[in-house]
Amino acid sequence: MTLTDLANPSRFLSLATRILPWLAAATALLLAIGLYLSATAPDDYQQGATVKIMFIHVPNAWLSMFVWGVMSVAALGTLVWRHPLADVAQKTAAPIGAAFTFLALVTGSLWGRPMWGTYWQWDARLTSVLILFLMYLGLMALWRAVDDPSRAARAAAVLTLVGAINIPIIKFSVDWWNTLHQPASVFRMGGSTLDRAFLIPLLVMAVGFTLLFLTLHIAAMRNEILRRRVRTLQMLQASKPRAAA
Amino acid sequence: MKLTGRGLRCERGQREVFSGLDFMVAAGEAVAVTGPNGAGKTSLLRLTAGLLALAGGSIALEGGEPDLTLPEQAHYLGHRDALKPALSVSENLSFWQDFLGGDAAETSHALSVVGLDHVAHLPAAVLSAGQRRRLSVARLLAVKRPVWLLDEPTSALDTEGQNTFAAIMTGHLAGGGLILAATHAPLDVAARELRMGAVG
Amino acid sequence: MIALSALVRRDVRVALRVGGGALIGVLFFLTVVVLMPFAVGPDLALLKQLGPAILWLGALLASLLTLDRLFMADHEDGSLDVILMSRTPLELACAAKALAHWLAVGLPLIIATPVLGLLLNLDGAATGAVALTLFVGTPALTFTGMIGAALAVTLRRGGLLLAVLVLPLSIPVLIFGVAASQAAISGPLPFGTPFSILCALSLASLVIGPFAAAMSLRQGLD
Amino acid sequence: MTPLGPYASFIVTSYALVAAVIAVLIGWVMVDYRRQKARLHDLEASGVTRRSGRSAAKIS
Repeated sequence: MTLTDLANPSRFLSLATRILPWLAAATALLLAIGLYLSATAPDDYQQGATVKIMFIHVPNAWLSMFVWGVMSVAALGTLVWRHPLADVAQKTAAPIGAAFTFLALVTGSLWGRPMWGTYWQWDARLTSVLILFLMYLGLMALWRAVDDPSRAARAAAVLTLVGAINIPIIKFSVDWWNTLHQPASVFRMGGSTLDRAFLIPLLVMAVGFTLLFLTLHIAAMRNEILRRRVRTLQMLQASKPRAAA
Repeated sequence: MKLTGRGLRCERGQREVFSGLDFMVAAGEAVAVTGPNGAGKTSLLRLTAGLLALAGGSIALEGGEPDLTLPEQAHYLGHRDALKPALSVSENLSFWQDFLGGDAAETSHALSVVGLDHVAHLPAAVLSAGQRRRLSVARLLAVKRPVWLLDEPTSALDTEGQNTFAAIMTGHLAGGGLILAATHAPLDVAARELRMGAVG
Repeated sequence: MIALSALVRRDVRVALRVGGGALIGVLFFLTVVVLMPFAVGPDLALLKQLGPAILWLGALLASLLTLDRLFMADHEDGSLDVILMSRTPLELACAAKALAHWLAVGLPLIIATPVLGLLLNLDGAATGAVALTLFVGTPALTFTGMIGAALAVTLRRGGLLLAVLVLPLSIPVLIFGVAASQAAISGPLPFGTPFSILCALSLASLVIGPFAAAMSLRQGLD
Repeated sequence: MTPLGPYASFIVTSYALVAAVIAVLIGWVMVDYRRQKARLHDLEASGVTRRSGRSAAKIS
């Protein structure tokens, strides 16, 4: 199977139908193992049991950035190769990415609540995720605002790439803004300081969630291809005067 | 029923378009307003529809419903189709029919007359220009009004559409309606001509 | 009555289907509120104090800036001509259009308020007070803004000109809306006084708005 | 399973929320698939085909 084969929407449909069950099964298996491992993981000596929220917060936060990466690659596909499948990949990733970003926000605020005493702190990490969430919503609004899918795809691709360049700048600015004021951050997870007992469940969960995204994305792409096919057929039906009546 | 205009004067942006214009349309009669571009054909229709203010003269409908104004008893079919692309064909038509007070049973009949019944569930966005025009013609059928003011009604229609539309107009005239139409192409029904020249 | 409810249903449907016209209002509200802490700093005590004002400003801008297409879209596609000629009084048709806009844009703003209150560290009572004042005050914003939207058709201009025309008209609503929410949170004024003035403003705009808009649309015929 | 301590409700809420949102995503994808399939089927039943001699149902 070469890349050009994959790029054919009909081939993609048959391939998607074949691999989706396997992918879904692998996702379910990994998530089950991950859930078991995080349930049995020990408490943190500082945070107690609330550290368990980390096992779902971090994968969601990782996906919020990973999905934007996927969209950026698809955006390149749209702009450079002008391929319709890249448009479809871009469009369907946005709502799924927005959902994961939303979950990262909510789990983050639930994790912070016991430490801060409020549900929301303008903490550097959480604030960056919030801005990312707004960007996802803006992108979805853009997709809905333009009727013609291929024109929407090009506009969205430009916005996605600008966003990808801008995200580090935003992150840096927010960090700088935040150090001026210094609220306590609970999100300390430098790789080396993290205990092995946390690291393994976290990794399993992260891989499980990534697979979950891939499953959902491929399924959503399949739906979008079908949706476009329906639209084309509707146009065809409309242009045939009364033939079908 | 008789529609008369006397001594009509029309001004657009301080420029006089026409003045001293008289016209008369009787029940069951069609009048084709012809003339070169800029003679004021569209303006005359919009004056009659109450969509432009008269600069002089008067327009009256005799024998209509006494407590309704002329615009309330008229249909105006302009260049713009008054359709929302996001709504389906039947949603568009049934909105106008609810809003203008037509008979709900007429919707599907009107759609089949203009030949759009097979696309009733599709969004109006996928329609071609000619089909959009047919859909706005369906509005004239779904809601009964005695006076039809038509601005270039057959533009964008194909031959078959023009024939359908001619039949629709004939039906309207036979039912005692009256038609005032601005047109370049000849109307396909027996019509008196009202020639408007740039010289007045 | 059928005519008016048909108009409301059509406008809400179009707003929800096309380009997320309604949802963009909420997104704009969210963005404006999120921007504020970057300007004033993440100090929760300060944000709590400014919270009602920030929420009111956000809601005001979101509901007024989405208004400029209210009549313009109908004018461009010719629907306005048919509405003008109908047997429904133009004033009522204007009121129905404004109501539809409020349902599609204003109501989601009020529903989003609790979430945004969380970001600004408002407690339950304060969020409730802001949401209540918005519920009473946003119709006034829509119905006054409608006058500007009708003028936009007459002048054939939209956008910023509309904002410049309409924003000063909305100052009374802003004053009493924020005053009522502040009164509910910290006093010293009783909540009832500014709140009843806000209600009065809303009721007055329900009457004045449709008449002024209809007058403006009739003048703008061409 | 270790005891969840004083903040059990936060932990349970966050896991439940994640589960709920993911369930909604899965549901949306599945419902959408059925709907598009049904529409395609209807369109084909009314005699519209994309290309001559090749039905969209065969492709997927």
